Amino acid sequence: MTDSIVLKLNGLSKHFGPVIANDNVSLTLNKGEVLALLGENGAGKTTLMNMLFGHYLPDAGSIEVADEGGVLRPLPLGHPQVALASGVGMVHQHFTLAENISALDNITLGSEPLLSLRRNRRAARRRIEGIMAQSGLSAPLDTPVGRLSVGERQRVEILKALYRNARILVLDEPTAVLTPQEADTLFENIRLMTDEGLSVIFISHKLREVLAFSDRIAVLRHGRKVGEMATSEADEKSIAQMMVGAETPELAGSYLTPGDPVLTMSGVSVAGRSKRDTLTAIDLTVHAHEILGIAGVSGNGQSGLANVIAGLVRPEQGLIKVDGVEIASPTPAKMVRAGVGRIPEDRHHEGIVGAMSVAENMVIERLKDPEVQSYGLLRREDIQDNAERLSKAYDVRGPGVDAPARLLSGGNIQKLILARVFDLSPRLILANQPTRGLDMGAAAEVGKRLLNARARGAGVVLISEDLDELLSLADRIVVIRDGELHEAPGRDREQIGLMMAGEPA
Amino acid sequence: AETVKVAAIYTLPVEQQWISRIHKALNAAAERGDIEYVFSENVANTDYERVMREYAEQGSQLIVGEVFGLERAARKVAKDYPDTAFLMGSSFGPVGPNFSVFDNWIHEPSYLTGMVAGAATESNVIGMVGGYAIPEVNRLMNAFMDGAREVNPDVKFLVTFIDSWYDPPKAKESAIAMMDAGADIMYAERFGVSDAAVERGVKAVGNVIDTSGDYPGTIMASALWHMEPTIDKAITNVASGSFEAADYGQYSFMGYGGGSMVLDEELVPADVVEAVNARQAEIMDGLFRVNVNDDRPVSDN
Amino acid sequence: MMDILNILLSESFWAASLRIATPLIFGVLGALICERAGVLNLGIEGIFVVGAMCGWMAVWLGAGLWGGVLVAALAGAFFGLLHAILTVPLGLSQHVSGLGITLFATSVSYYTYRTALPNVSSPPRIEPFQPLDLPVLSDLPFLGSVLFQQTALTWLALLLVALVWYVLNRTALGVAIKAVGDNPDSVDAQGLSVYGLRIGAIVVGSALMALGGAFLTMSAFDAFFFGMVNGRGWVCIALVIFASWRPGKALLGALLFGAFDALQVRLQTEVGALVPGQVFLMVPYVLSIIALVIAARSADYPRALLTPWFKGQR
Amino acid sequence: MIRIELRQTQSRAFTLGVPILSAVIALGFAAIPLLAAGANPIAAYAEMFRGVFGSVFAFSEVLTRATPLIFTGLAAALAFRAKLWNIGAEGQLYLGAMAAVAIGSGVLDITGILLLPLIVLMGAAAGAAGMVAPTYLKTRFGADEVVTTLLLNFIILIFVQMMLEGPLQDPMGLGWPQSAPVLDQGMLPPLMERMRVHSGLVLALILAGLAQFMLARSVWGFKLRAVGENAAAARHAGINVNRSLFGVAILSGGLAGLAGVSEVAGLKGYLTADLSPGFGYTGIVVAMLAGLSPVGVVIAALFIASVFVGADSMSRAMGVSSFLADLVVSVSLLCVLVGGFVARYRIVRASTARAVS
Ligand SMILES: Nc1ncnc2c1ncn2[C@@H]1O[C@H](COP(=O)(O)OP(=O)(O)OP(=O)(O)O)[C@@H](O)[C@H]1O
Ligand SMILES: Nc1ncnc2c1ncn2[C@@H]1O[C@H](COP(=O)(O)OP(=O)(O)OP(=O)(O)O)[C@@H](O)[C@H]1O
Ligand SMILES: [Mg+2]
Ligand SMILES: [Mg+2]
Repeated sequence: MTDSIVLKLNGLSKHFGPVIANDNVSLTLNKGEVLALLGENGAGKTTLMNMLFGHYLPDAGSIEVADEGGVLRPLPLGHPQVALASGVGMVHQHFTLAENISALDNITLGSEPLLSLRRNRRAARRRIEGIMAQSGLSAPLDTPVGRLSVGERQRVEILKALYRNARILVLDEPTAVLTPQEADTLFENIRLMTDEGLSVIFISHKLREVLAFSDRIAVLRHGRKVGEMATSEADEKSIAQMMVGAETPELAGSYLTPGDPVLTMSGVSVAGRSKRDTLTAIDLTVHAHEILGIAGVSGNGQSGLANVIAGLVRPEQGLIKVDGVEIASPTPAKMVRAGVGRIPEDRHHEGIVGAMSVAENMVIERLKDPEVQSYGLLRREDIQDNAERLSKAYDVRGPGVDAPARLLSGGNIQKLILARVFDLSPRLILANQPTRGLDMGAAAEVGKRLLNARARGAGVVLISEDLDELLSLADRIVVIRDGELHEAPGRDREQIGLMMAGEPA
Repeated sequence: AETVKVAAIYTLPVEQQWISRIHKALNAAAERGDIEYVFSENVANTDYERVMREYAEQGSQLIVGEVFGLERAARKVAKDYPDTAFLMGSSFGPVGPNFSVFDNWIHEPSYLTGMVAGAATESNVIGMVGGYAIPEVNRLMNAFMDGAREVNPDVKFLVTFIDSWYDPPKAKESAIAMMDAGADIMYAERFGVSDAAVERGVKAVGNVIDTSGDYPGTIMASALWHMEPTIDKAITNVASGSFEAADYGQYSFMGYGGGSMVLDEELVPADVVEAVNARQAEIMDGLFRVNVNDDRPVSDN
Repeated sequence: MMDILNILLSESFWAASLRIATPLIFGVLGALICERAGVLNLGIEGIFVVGAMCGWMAVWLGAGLWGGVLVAALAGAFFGLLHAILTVPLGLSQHVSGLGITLFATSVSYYTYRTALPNVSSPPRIEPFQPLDLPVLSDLPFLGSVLFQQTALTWLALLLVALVWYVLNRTALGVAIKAVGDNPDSVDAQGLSVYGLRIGAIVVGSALMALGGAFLTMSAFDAFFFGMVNGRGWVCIALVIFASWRPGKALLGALLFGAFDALQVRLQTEVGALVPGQVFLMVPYVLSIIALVIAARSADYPRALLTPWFKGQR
Repeated sequence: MIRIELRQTQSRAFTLGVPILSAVIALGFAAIPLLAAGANPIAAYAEMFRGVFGSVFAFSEVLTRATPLIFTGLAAALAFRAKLWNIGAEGQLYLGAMAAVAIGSGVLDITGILLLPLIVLMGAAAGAAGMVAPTYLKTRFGADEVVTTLLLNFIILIFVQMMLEGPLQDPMGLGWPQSAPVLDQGMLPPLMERMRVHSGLVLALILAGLAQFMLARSVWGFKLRAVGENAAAARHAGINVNRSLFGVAILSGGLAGLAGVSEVAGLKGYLTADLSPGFGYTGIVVAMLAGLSPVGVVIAALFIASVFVGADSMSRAMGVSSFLADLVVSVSLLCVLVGGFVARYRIVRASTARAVS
């Protein structure tokens, strides 16, 4: 069997300042195999892969990669171009695409001699088209990448790796931004390629796809490898246990009678700049004690809906009432005052001011509050106390409330936002992709908080691309498509999926 | 006699025409051994007062410079250092006991070069490119225009100010524009004008310094400024302890040798040379007074 | 009104516009290359001065005109390299470094000039570039005098517009430069060196800027003066944005600017008495702002402009 | 392979030592031009020191030169905090100066005590007005303020020249492009007999302290920081981003306008087109050296001013070209810039060979 090993990581360690991101991790990958790499947020998965690809230099350890003849050879560390040349391709957790050039240019970037006065774009295009046909992954080649959808960008990322003749493909959370359907297609295509001899390591927090598509599972915890098993022998429970070292709670919202409407939107229209933020005459009611799930393929108007409820966008037409009171020309501040808590989709970009302290981020929505300021001056002690209290209550862990918020991990940033939102006891909560990119423990925490708020009497608008999440949390589901809302007839996975895709229910 | 310690403070580099004349006279005095000469060039107006005080503190006996941008402050400094002699280019009058002024009063030779230009133009259009429309510049331009009109009543003038003391490429562009508009003689108040004249094969008239060596065959005549009479007079006064607040402007007049006119006899017809020389003699003898007019000159349309 | 029309129809007006535009073309191309790679180069004003001084000085010392051009470019490249080291691997503030380079380059030039020529009373002159008098072409009715009476440096500038356009849009290097200015990670992930691309772009861009300065002392004029650059570098920074970082539009912008300047000079003699001359001087700047406002809607910034990038860091 | 890492800890000595060391290294570099001109560097440095600390007069001159730099430095620092790249302090300075002479030269019939406050207020207002259009164009049309403010500098300077040859020209000025002088009761009182340092410095220091306090302690400062660090998040959180931008724009422009007031009503007495040798641009450098901290601006302004005044006086004492002063300032600036980097980061040498073995 040894001759089929294509990759060996030997005792890799890496620290960032005091953080030990990887501690003596060893791993092997076989030819044609799909290895799933699992672990909580911050377990060190990305770091490990970045060392393989040469972005990071390990503190200790070595890497061996099989050459075309299958002979393992040591990989010089710290040079992405060497990794690429040795057949290692990586699809990063965050897109590494230049948006001002075409997909074709992104794919061929770095593969041609820089100082040549001519390019052979025709040959490149033919090769890419070949790869697209073979892998089933396709994307428009001539449009600037900035205008592609996330799904298309994800495929361009993979095409980039394949174009460089990757024999080992690393996919870091490739499906985090894809719909279930897109994810399934992606994995089917990957399967096609592994049959041709490609070996794949993929990182994911979605256990369903891990169980469905991987051959083998390796689990990291706190930078160490804590287990490895064949997927056929694994189940959700055992994996989860291995990842967090404890059992995760089951989520179950008992039925509650819906109360009065807390949000009413009637005939709301927004002419957005793209399909993502366009809404056409939307009618929507959310009641107290109710979680309304918004399902849909990404880019069908979710952003538009979220922006309107968050107060970021003023609708051209229509009426919005919160708790029965009409909100004329809404702004974020008005919405907060009306009792709307907002959990933004992009927590780094819209949720926090990374350079400001955790404590400051916790009061950023209530600067008029007499507990926060008097005579225009900040009450620093009260702000501090508030932060200590919320950190404890919501288990926000990090280097302290005075540290810049950007130092928190993704999960803890989300907890900070939850604390800020829930502490104001909002009447309505807008939760836009609240668990995206979170590990299971953190995701369960978010779900629990939403259910608690519902129990308390709040209404919740939950926008998610994860149908499983919607099905487990929402009392009622509507589907958004092309900026219009369609009531889902029942809670049937298949049927909702079809509605999302635009077929008559 | 003892050497006099002289410091000069210029707001522009010493290549600038106007300043170069002072610099030259002081260098000459230093070479003769009459003075010990130090200078600071390109001193911003903001810093000028500090530099004056520094030199005064360091024991300079005579401080030479130009205070057009800071008349008030300069007089204040002079008051604080009554034992130091100040000789400053200025539009205003002297202040006792120690603040004297000078200026480039070369309207007389300018008048004469105007006569040369007026006689030479065939298109009857003369172009004039100036820096800023300030009295010192206007005065010379007006005298030049008067001179030209004396010999050629039909002559018209095109006037532009480039709003900079120092932008030869821009002055050159302005000159080219004027020649496009028909000027066949250029009054070169700024660097750059003569270059345009050379390019177009047109004649030019110089101002303050003699550039005929740089543009052979182009400069017909130049009105020259000589600071030597002014500087030498001041040095003598300081050395003898008789320096007083006075207006040294007259030492720039032709009569004192502070102004002169040169012309290129190969480019100027003999009859014109004769007429100019006659006029020059009258000026020297005090029989002819060139009008002093500080108003901004404008183009004839 | 007739006057303006006459002016606009005259060959010499267009020739002057192109002549005035030439240093701007060099400068705006240089700034464009730097910014395409993601680095703002406010050193441009000083690099103009260095180019003007070094190019002229080299010729004056006997290097020959093209030797002077080469020296100017090298001097510009040197100061570009300095800016590149400070802003790329060290990631220091591009604003401060740029303004620092401007101050440094300017004062080094002036100091060197003055120390080398302590006692000149008028600036020494060189034999500058002469208009290229091409046999038949120069006699063409209109284009003849507009285009074919320019010096070789103006031709070089026009050639460079085409070259820069070609490189940016038709070569792998150009794609990489555009990519590194948009998202350095995209380049890094494909095995190219972010530092290498950026440093290279700044060095080359700065060399071009220096040529803009050299044009002033070796073609527009024949001597070096203090303060002769007079804000031309800053104008290029504005023109880059006007041009939306495209060489074609950069040429257009520079020409427009040159045309206004040329028009201003011509109108002033006519109506100088009625309207203060300064009104004309303001026009190109005001128009640049208006053009910017119109262009701003579509202006797509190099997204990574001003943001330093460190290898192996989040 | 060499990599750059943020320092985790920083000793106090290190924080203080690095800037000093940078300045010393800068002086080392400055020896090159000195030697090139045939001067003795050691003697030169002694002269430079004397030029700064050698006498009360010398130091008062440093303070005089630092005063406008504190104003323009604050103008840049506040605006940059909000990521409003105001490069136009130079123009706003002239607007302030124009307002000061327009009001202060006796056009308005105002009694003594009121004149000075009015000059200060109107100067600030004029500077602030200079930021309104760029900010409007930015928030409304997305027009880049770096360019608009930069271009406005040129426009304003030309406008100043026009005014100085027109309505603002001193009728007694014999046609020179200069304004009538500010009345005596409109002048900022000097702080010391026979020295130029004036009470504009006090105003600058008070404003720096106030800015520091407000940034850290006020809701206004909170909003400003939030907008600057992440405008999208600030907007999402209910902060009116445009209003914050306008607020800081007006403050920034006003501070730059005060630089003009202070130069005209504190120092020169009237306006000419060469009032400022680039104080607006130097202010940007000051602000960045100060890490955009208002108190830091005071220190950075004093640093730049002393290097300039010291080097300028040294160039005279040594008989080398006075362009040396700018040269020394620029070299110091670059060295301190790099020094600041060394203080924040460390350069790590990681050997690839070891890792492979
Ligand atoms: N460049 C870096 N600088 C400093 N710390 C880093 C860096 N990269 C990673 N870390 C830290 O190393 C640890 C591991 O991070 P890593 O990104 O590998 O986690 P992960 O398992 O990929 O998490 P996630 O599921 O959230 O993507 C974290 O604590 C992270 O904060
Ligand atoms: N034959 C080709 N070879 C390489 N790239 C091409 C080719 N054809 C089109 N492109 C791509 O098309 C894009 C747009 O080209 P276009 O000619 O419109 O240039 P542009 O961006 O408009 O620049 P400019 O404004 O300077 O003309 C370029 O980025 C280039 O990558
Ligand atoms: Mg990760
Ligand atoms: Mg095009």
